[in-house]
Amino acid sequence: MTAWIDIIMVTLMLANLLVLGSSRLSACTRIVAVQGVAAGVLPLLLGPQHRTMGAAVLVAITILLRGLVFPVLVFRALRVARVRREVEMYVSQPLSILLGIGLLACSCWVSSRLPLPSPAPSPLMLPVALCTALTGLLVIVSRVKAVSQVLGYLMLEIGIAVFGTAALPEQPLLVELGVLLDAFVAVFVMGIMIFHISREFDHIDTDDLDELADWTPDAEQPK
Amino acid sequence: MIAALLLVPTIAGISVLLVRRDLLRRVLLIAAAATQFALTVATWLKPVAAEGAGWLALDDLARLFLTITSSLFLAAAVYAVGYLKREGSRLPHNPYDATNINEPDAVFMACLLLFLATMTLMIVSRRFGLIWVAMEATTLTSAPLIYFHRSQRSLEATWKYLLICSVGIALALLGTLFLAVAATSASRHSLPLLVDTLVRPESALQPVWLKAAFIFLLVGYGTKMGLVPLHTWLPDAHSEAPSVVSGLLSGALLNCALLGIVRVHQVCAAHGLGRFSGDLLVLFGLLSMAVAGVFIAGQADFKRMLAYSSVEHMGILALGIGAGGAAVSGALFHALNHSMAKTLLFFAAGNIIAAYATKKTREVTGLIHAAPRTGVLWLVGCAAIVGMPPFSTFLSEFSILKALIEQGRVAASVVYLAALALVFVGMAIIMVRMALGAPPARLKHAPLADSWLVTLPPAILGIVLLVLGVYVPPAVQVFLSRAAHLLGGG
Amino acid sequence: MNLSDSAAAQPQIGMMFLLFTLSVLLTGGLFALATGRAARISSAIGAITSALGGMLGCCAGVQALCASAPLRFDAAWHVPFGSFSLLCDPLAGVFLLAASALTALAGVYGHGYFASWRGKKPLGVLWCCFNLLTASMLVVITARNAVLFLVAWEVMTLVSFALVVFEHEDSSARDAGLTYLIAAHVGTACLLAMFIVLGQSSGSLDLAQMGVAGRLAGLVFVLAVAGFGTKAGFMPLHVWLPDAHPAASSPVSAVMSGVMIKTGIYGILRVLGMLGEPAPWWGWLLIGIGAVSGVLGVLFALAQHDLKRLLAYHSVENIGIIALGMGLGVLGRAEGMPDLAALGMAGALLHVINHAVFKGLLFLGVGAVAQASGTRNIERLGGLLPRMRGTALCFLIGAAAIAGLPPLNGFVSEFLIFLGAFKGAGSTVQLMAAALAVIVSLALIGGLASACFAKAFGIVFLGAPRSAAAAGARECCALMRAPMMVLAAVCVVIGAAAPWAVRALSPAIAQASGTAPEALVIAAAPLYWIALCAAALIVLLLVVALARKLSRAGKPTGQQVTWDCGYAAPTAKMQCTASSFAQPLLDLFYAVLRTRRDEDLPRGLFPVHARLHTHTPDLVRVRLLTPVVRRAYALMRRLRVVQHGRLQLYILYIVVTVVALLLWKLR
Amino acid sequence: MILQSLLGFVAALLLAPLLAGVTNRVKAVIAGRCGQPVLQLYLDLLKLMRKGSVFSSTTTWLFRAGPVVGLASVVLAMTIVPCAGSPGLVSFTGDFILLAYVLGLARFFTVLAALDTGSSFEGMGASREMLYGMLAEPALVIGLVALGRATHEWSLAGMCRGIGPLGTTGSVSALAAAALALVLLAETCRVPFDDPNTHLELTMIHEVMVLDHSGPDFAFIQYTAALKFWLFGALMAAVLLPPAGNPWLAPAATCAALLVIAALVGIVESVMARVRLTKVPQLLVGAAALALFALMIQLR
Repeated sequence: MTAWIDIIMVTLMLANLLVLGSSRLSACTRIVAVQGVAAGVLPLLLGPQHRTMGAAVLVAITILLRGLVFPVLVFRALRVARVRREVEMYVSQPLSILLGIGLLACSCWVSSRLPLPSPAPSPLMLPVALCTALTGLLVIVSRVKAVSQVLGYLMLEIGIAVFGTAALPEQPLLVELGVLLDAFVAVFVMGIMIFHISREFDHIDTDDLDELADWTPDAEQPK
Repeated sequence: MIAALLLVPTIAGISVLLVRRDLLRRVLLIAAAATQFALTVATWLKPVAAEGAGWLALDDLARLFLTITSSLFLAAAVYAVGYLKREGSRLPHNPYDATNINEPDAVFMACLLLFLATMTLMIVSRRFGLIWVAMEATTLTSAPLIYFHRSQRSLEATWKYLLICSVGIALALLGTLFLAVAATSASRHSLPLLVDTLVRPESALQPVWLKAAFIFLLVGYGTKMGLVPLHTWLPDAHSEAPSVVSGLLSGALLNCALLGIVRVHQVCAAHGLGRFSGDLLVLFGLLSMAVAGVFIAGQADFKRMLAYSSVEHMGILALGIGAGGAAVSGALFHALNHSMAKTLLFFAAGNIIAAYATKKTREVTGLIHAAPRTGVLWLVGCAAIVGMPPFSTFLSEFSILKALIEQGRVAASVVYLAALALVFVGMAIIMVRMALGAPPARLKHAPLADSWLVTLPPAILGIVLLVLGVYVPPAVQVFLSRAAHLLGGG
Repeated sequence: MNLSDSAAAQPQIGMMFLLFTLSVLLTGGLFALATGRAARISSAIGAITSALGGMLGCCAGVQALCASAPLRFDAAWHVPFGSFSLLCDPLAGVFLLAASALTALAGVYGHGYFASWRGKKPLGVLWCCFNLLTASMLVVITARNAVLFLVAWEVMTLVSFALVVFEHEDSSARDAGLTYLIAAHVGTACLLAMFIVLGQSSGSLDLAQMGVAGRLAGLVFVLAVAGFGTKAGFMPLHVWLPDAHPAASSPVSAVMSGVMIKTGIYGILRVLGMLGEPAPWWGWLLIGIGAVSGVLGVLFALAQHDLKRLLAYHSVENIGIIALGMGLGVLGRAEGMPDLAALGMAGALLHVINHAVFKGLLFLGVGAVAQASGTRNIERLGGLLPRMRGTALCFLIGAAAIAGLPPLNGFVSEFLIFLGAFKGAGSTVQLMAAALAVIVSLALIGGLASACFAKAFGIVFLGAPRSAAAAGARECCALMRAPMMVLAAVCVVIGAAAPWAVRALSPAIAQASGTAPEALVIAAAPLYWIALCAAALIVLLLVVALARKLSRAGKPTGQQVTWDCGYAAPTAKMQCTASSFAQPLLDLFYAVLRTRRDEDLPRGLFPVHARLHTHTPDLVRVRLLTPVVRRAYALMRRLRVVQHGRLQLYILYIVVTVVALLLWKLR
Repeated sequence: MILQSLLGFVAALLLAPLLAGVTNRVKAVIAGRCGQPVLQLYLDLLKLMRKGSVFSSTTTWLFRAGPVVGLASVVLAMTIVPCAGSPGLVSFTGDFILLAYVLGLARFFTVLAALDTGSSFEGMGASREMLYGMLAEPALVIGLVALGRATHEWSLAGMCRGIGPLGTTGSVSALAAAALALVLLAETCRVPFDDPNTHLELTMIHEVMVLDHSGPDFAFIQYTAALKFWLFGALMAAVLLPPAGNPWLAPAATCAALLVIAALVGIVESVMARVRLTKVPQLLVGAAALALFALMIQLR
């Protein structure tokens, strides 16, 4: 079993790097979907005592949502908003890949400081989970388009889910449900918002969304 | 009882969506708010049993915040009716760009009521998972409220609000999971994540995980609460939301987020990490106060100014609760005072926008002539929010300062005083300049801006502030110290 | 100090008076507010209640001065750390007396003064604020609980702010009010810290039980000087004062300048009472502040053209004189010289009363002048004496008194301080240096002040009117004249009856200087000579006047135009103006004053047009405050880059925060 | 003792105008004129007292009150000054403060009377008078404080009793007297501060202030000026002369000293011209500096 888990972990990690490296939104979306599915099957691999009916249903839902619903939603958003396909980023791809590696190192360090009460099924799980979450944040921070931020958010949730399954194999149900709720809601609402944004600004580059600020290079002298 | 508290606004909210008639909707809104308020009062009269296997319960802290929330919501409901009337009557719809059409009233009211429901849930829930869910839900129900004026600015504000708060919430989820890990012993036996179980000192938690959990929850809920540097969504959302919503966000929502942090702080304190979590809170509190001061001075948009002042006051609360001891009861008292004062000010700000059709500080002068009642309210709120006697904010800020100095936190108290002074200078200059002087020539006295429906609720809040400033009933003092006792404060 | 037993023995009539005063003032204020629509009625209510309350307050003050034990009153007050407990000891009595008396007179005056505002402005609000101001001052003076004190203190600030910005349609009033509000609040911040430190070290917020010693005492003293000094108007904390007094209406500025700023002095004295044996440097600090405030205050006054601004700067000067006295008193205590301590404090306290009297008188007079002529600009006035005889006489007496000329009250208090200084000058070298500083600054202040008021009175009331407005001026109504008359009479009486006045104050002086009253009695003996000389002077005046009358009996008396080198048609424009009167002195002190002059000098053989206008901005404001504020604002504007508007940036903050906290706390 | 003081006081009132005569005579002699009689001022006063008076139409009662207050206060001041070795009628701790301030009172009313006429020249004179007074007062006070410090006595009589010809007190009294001399010249409007018999209004100070006075009022003013001259002269004499035991020696010495001072003033007036207005403050500040120096030399 551990072998399978490790494989999945490696997949997740690779997916992170791919997302950071890829230059097309659609590719990113697919990668994130794959990542989601991969993370979704984890509960079944935790051990025989976890292969219950509930777990199976849960996994099914997860895979359905992450593998099908979310990508569909995102693609629809892309289509409706007529987004250009390139990822636009503040940080160049090589640099962001390097950052991704750095994040992995960081999460390894943190997880070394956080000994799990009972050892995780695979030593890789904790670092990869944290790393995925951090990568998600990195994507949110370093990408321009609103859609990429949704994707980053999804990766963040996937990371959290993996962490949950790693750290608390007892109540995977709770964890997954929470995560799914969060992710679903987020994607749903953000999808709506993206439609509105595209309606208002007829594109979804968030760099036009900086009208509200307290800093202007030539602020007039107060008082 | 608690179930009723939750159900009333939910049902009312859903039914508002179904109702066709406008008048009925308004009646429903106010009725629901009043019922909620009545129920809250009832919780004072007789003790309330825990429900849902201890998932829902009302301890003193919860009762305090519940009281704040539901009384503010009652005021907001009345104000909202007047507000919507005004919005509906005014052409063009939206004062500061005329291109948009507001959200339909039904949706707005429904979201208001559901927002109340989610906040109530957040307050009464004892289980960290549930707290987290409620917090998430408040984000969802409040987002449409912020997007009431369908303008680009409000859209941008909503988008930022959503994304930033969702990231925060995600971190909070991670923190909750950490907490669960901390509660799991080596024998894979894990405690239920109930506040009541976790605050028992004998329940063994793993300090490292608890620390990490606190950090994540602090950052996560702190995002919602508006602690610097996580506050970035707050000025945008507050300034773009319709004033009634801004009032609720500042007065009620931020407190709920604070409650979320306080719960974890409780747990930390129970397991000897009180110093750790307390110092973090003090740090964030001081930072928030100072930074807010910087942004308030010379602020060009008066709703943003109010928003930053909320950041400052959240800083004060964090500081007081973190400092512990006598400061806690002061902080809780201040939570009450700040909520009232800030809601008052946001309501008044709504009237100002209605009268002047601008949010720019410089374009507003002679308020006291243009809209006399609002002008007086504005000045009263100004004095109250900067903590001047005879308003109760002075008493709470004074007792926090007293506790700080008596704990020998010299640096903290110096920063505290300096930040307060800076904020005073900034706000006094702006608000007094707005209130006094001669109104701009083009301005006619706008009756709707000063009608009773929109001036009475804030006026009542102001009166309460004044009364509490000169007479704090012993019962209230006793209650506050009892609530503070839950946080290990006197 | 435990009062319970002695207080029990005392019949607390005075305290009854005080409580009754407060209730009268508050109810009166509320009624005035309620009847605001009917301006006449509300104004009458306000004036009557403030006068009545003032009289009752005087009774309370007298009681407090005479009572063998301090009067006290305790009631529960349900706010955190608060209790409604009042304490009327002799020290409080002095200030009570001054405050109530002046507000009563100002109230009567106000009824006449505000008559012209009826229907134009909300007089109900005004009177409510006026009565609240009085009430809050009385509470500040008598409060025994720190929270009560602070609340009353801030209420005093708030209502006086409201009164300052009452005519808020003109921007100068608004800005003046804001400056005042901010300065007052910054001062209050110091007071908060001070009271809490005191309370912590003495374990209670009861002013009667507060006390602290050692290094903390120094800190507390500095905080007190900063906090109370802002209200009192010590240089360089005086910035709000020259703007706020002109902005307020005359009765209000009379009260503010006459007694409200004295609450700062009261606070310092009260705190000194808590600090036990003072350190010498405290006295030095006070003397330094006093010298600077006194000399610079009068210099800037000399440079002003707005009568009220001029008077405002004179308030700074007189506060300086009081500070000099207090400084000597503190030094005397520190060096163990009871007579020095007694004389210094006696001078300070008597000057508190005197300044209240003549500054109140002068502000009321200016109000009358401004209302009659419609301007406060000295350059546009003149020749008012024949037009407003009563006002002119009162103003003259006030001017002579504030210039410290015998036989009036101003001289007496300065003389007491001089006596103290001589005691010091006879002693060690350090004390002599201090005394010398006091003597020199007092002598300078005396000369400059008389120059300044020669200008103020001479240009305003004498000569020929410089504008049509001044020419059309008429005497003000009796309601406004009567209070001025009373105050002028008090000036003369205190001047002539100096020793008895000092004896009346002796309990307060003894309390403030921590000495036995006997020390004062001996030290102040020369006052009897002063009284004698005052009497002699009056007799001499009568004799000489009589001689003049006799010598002129039955002699011819001619009327002529003023001699102008044979130029037989002088016009009012030829007269000496205020600027030209003050110019030699101002040139002498240009280094500090930095007077700005815009002029176009007469050119050519037949100059048609020439003009000179001088303007002296406040030193501290221009050199210190404005640049600092501007810098601060610029800095903050640069700091606002944090709120850049980029969502990604915002989320980066969150990430960085969480990572940093993890790295920091999980090490 | 009281009797002696009273005698001194009366003598001062009677003899004061004489000094002016002496000064004028000295000036005349030096200028090679025969000059007016020594008693000329008495004659002038009598004549003026008999004359009627003319008032400017702009003036008020204050203009008439000026000379009266001036005279009364200077007479009061005369009672303070010790004369001929005996204390003044009035003598108490800090009496010299009263002296200075009473003179201030006189100046205040003279200036107001001048401003009352509304003449530009008199206004100018008034402002200069105020300038001089403001500068002279500290010099006077500090000088006397120096004496007080030296003798540990704080009444004029006590100081004069305490000073001795030699040692610290001697030098202190010398310096104080020098300061006093300058103050005397300034207060009595003599060269180099002011020129009593100039005829150009622009250059006058004291004289220009009284341009509009006539008749008895002017007589009062003249007499007041003479009294002031006597007052400061007596003060200088008291400061300079060591206390003499012999009750007859002291009056004689004082009279001699007064005559000498008058003569010296005359000499000064005839040998030097009036300094520029801008220089005057420097002179007076110099006087104050002398007085301060008198204090400094006691700092041990």
